[in-house]
Amino acid sequence: MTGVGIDWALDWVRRSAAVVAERREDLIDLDRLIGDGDHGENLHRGYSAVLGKLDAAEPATVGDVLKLVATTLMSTVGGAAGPLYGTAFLRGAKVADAAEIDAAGVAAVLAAGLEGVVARGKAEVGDKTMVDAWSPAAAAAQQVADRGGSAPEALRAAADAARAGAESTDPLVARKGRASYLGERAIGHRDPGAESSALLLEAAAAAAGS
Amino acid sequence: MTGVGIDWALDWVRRSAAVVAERREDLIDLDRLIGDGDHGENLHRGYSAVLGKLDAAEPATVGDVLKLVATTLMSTVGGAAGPLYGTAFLRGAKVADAAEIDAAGVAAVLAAGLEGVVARGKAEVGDKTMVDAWSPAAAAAQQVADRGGSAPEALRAAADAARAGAESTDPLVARKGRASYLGERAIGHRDPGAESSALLLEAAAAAAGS
Amino acid sequence: MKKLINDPNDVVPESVEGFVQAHADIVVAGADPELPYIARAGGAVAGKVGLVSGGGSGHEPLHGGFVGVGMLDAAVPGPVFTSPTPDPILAATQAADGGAGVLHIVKNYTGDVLNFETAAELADAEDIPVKAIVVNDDVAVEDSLYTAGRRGVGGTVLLEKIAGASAERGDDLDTVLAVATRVNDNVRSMGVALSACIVPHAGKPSFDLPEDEIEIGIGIHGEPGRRRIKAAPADEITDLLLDPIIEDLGLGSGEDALLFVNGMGGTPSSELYIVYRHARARLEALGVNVTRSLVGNYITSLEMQGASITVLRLDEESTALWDAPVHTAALRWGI
Amino acid sequence: MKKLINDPNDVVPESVEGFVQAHADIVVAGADPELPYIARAGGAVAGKVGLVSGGGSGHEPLHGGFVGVGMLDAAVPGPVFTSPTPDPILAATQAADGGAGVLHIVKNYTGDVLNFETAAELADAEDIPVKAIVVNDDVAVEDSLYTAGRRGVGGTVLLEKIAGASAERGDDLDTVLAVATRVNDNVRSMGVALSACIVPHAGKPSFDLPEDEIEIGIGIHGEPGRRRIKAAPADEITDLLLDPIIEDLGLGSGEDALLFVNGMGGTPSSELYIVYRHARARLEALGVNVTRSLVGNYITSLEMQGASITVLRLDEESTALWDAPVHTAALRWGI
Ligand SMILES: Nc1ncnc2c1ncn2[C@@H]1O[C@H](COP(=O)(O)OP(=O)(O)O)[C@@H](O)[C@H]1O
Ligand SMILES: Nc1ncnc2c1ncn2[C@@H]1O[C@H](COP(=O)(O)OP(=O)(O)O)[C@@H](O)[C@H]1O
Ligand SMILES: [Mg+2]
Ligand SMILES: [Mg+2]
Ligand SMILES: [Mg+2]
Ligand SMILES: [Mg+2]
Repeated sequence: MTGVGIDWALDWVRRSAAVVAERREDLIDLDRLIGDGDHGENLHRGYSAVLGKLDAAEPATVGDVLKLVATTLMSTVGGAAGPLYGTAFLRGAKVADAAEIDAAGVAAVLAAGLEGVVARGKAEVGDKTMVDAWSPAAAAAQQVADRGGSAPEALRAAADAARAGAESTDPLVARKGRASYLGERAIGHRDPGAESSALLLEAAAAAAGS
Repeated sequence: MTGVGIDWALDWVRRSAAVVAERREDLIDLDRLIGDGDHGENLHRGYSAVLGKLDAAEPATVGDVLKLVATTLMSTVGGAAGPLYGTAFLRGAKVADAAEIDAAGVAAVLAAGLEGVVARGKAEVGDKTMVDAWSPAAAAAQQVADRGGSAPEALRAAADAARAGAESTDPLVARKGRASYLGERAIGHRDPGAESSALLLEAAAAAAGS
Repeated sequence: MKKLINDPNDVVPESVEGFVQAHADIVVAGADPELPYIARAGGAVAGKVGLVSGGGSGHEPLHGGFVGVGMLDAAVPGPVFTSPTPDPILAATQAADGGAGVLHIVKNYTGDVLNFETAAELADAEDIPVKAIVVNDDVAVEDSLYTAGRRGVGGTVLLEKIAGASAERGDDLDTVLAVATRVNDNVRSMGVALSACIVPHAGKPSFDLPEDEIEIGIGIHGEPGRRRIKAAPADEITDLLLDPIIEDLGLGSGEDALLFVNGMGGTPSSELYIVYRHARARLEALGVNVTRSLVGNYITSLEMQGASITVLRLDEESTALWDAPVHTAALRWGI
Repeated sequence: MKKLINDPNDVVPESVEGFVQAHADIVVAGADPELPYIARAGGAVAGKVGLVSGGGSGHEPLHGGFVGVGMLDAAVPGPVFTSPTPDPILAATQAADGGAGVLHIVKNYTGDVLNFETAAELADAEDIPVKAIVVNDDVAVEDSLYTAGRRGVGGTVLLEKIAGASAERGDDLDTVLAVATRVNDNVRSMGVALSACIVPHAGKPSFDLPEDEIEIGIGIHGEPGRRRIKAAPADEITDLLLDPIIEDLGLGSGEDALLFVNGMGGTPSSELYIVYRHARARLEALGVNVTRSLVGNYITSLEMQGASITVLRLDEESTALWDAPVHTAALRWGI
């Protein structure tokens, strides 16, 4: 297969919910160290709600699934991550108005998502936020698309890049979000939102079998 | 010497202040366990105040010294121990209206003191209070007086009896004071007021060189 | 021990100084620092029965926070957890005396009772008629000849408010005492500690509580409770506190009650409302009408974590007296 | 973790339920439990600007305790330390709208700002004019492009009171916003933690603090502070908090100020008054007149031990608005 479709999107959601449930405590711990200790709980609440709506959903496009995720996260997560992820998925949904998307489509979704996060949060790469995961992920997917790769390949590249991006936040001082209050004390700790972004994109790749 | 006089009384006060300062924390700890953790602090505050008044005092009788102790403790110690010790010394002072007292005088002071504690606190022997130290002390001093012993001997006997009396409170359930709220949980702990009473009477004996 | 204090010996005087400065429109400190008390700004009210309470410090806002119009005339702060001596109680009694006599509101602890007794004798010698009400509402303690009797705890706050309103409307000393007695007869409390407190001059926790245990039936002096149990959900703990209260009070269907959930000092108010919610549901299930409520830190044990529940059976008069205007640092309405 | 709670998931709803029951004369809960908010009993006041605040729970009495006459019209309690989502904020905005528009009082945290922004857009779509004031008074945080900006902390309480009085006297939306802005421009705060707090769903302390260290410059979410120092006497700690406030505010001789010493939830009020005493002395030594004061737990971090100091420069108008009657669960006078 070169594209990914609605089943992939639904599987992504289920895998996302699973990984968030499984890593809930780890994300809480990361956020305890440089934030307020709720990130894992927030996402868990959000993805539990998404799961609950999934059975009744009748998506006609990949975008429909992403929009369901977007609106549900927006109305259940709260905090900083809620609006940021919500906007990311909403913008992604807009450019995924098809039953199947190819590598370019994946890249477009991630680029739109990134744009959404930046539009709301005004963070740049290196500010130690989820942007540090989304930005390289979007770029990596675009590269795969540019060289004619498949959607699963694009997702795998995005996941790997997001993972590396999340890890790249460890040595940084934060300039956005709660960790920015800590100054130098944030150094040596991973940004929880970058970590969760990597987990979600890894789930996307896994759902595509890549 | 068969009697003890004003110098003895002054020395008793100084030794009392010293032992209370030295054992302040122990008495606090005893009171933490079955009370509210202030007994050592209370007595320390009281005896520091007594010390401060000692130099200006011009006692003509043993009773004058005891009265100074009584009124100062009454107005500085507070809690249960303040009025109880205050009354004890006040009543003791009344029967020590002489420049020197003999063994019978010592016994009279202790009997009057005990009576004062009981009048205010209504406790009986075995209620796990300072009465458990004062009561055998008064009886022991009386015995020494009855067999014609000296005042120092009476004080030593009283101190020993008070010490044993204090130890006898260990296995008891309390029926007066804060420890009574604890029921069976007071068992195994010494009553702080009985302990401080023993310390004070031991100081009295030491001041008499016995 | 980590506390926002300077020298442990200065805790009470410095705290009282700050309190009096912050509430200078309501209270004033006694003139002699050796005889510390907190009295109403403006002095004794001529012709009004004066209300004086006091006891060891560490229970703030009790009692200084309840000095003001409609409640106490003076409060005597002893050292932390130690009853004040008779002298400042006498000084406060004199300051509170408006010529109609003074009511001493005494929590039932040996030290408080003895020191207030002596102060009352001294006041009597100065021709100030003094009566005393000894508050003993703690059902955790067996009320028998074999104890020092029940402790005065949360009920004290309600009694000070209601007796204060009685005095404020001009009742004479016997009437105020009768009102206070009626409150004491109809109020019961019980408390739980989740953690101990640290008395500043002791510097160590008042008791050691394992991470998974709580103390049921504690008083307000950091003394251990009647028994230790495993930590449990709030609703269960609430039942453990409320059951003996309801039984002892003989509260029944159709009666009105004031439900007071008090924090011990270190528990967030959100938790107090969780306790309140279940206690209220329990009372309502019994047919009791919870017509008045009070939730917050009103009689505390320093930074202890925990709560106490107090239930007061209300009648028309006590309800009206509760509702009467009050203007103190810690309770204020209608003014 | 020992808390008086049932299921961690039920902490906020159960606590809000108890709160609304206990203060039924002042507040009412939103009808839809999925969109929780606390609003004034009696509903929106026609012709009055509505005031809505909210944010993560765990800061009680903020904000629900400030709903009532003379202060907020509605408060939106999110999960513990988590900003609420836009939907309940919109519902609260609708409930608070008396036809004269609504002011959102938002503490400056990314989550609060974003969720209130969305709610404001949604409200706008329903033709409710909404303006927002973002409170950012915490001098512990550098106010630069390199941070999320200063946090909103203690100043929020004062702003809600003063803007509330402005709305209550009939000011229009722009005027209320101007009053609020003026408060925000003239208020600064800084806090210290002696212990961490435990978020119920996390179950672990928000940070680990050795027995002899304290955190200077903490916010209200259990986040670590700017730096850790050895435990010190209260007066020294007070200086560490007050110095940056005074400097940043440029407070000088002859000016009037409100001094607010706030407890973080687990510190006894006696300690807050010790801090107040020294802070007041410091301000007076500068020639500042401390004409108004507030001391107590008003914006908390669960059971955290610690305190914050807030200083508000007062003028005649803000003083009058501060003094105006208020009737909420946590602040009440004149009514
Ligand atoms: N301005 C921002 N831009 C992008 N991401 C941000 C921004 N602020 C915060 N974040 C992300 O949000 C994460 C925190 O989410 P969460 O803990 O759920 O919310 P909160 O900080 O409100 O408690 C951070 O780890 C960071 O990745
Ligand atoms: N009714 C009583 N009769 C005799 N002694 C008593 C009585 N009540 C208390 N005590 C004594 O007082 C001691 C406690 O003193 P202290 O700790 O200073 O006062 P408080 O109990 O008020 O804190 C007890 O250990 C006991 O010996
Ligand atoms: Mg967070
Ligand atoms: Mg004691
Ligand atoms: Mg005591
Ligand atoms: Mg949060």
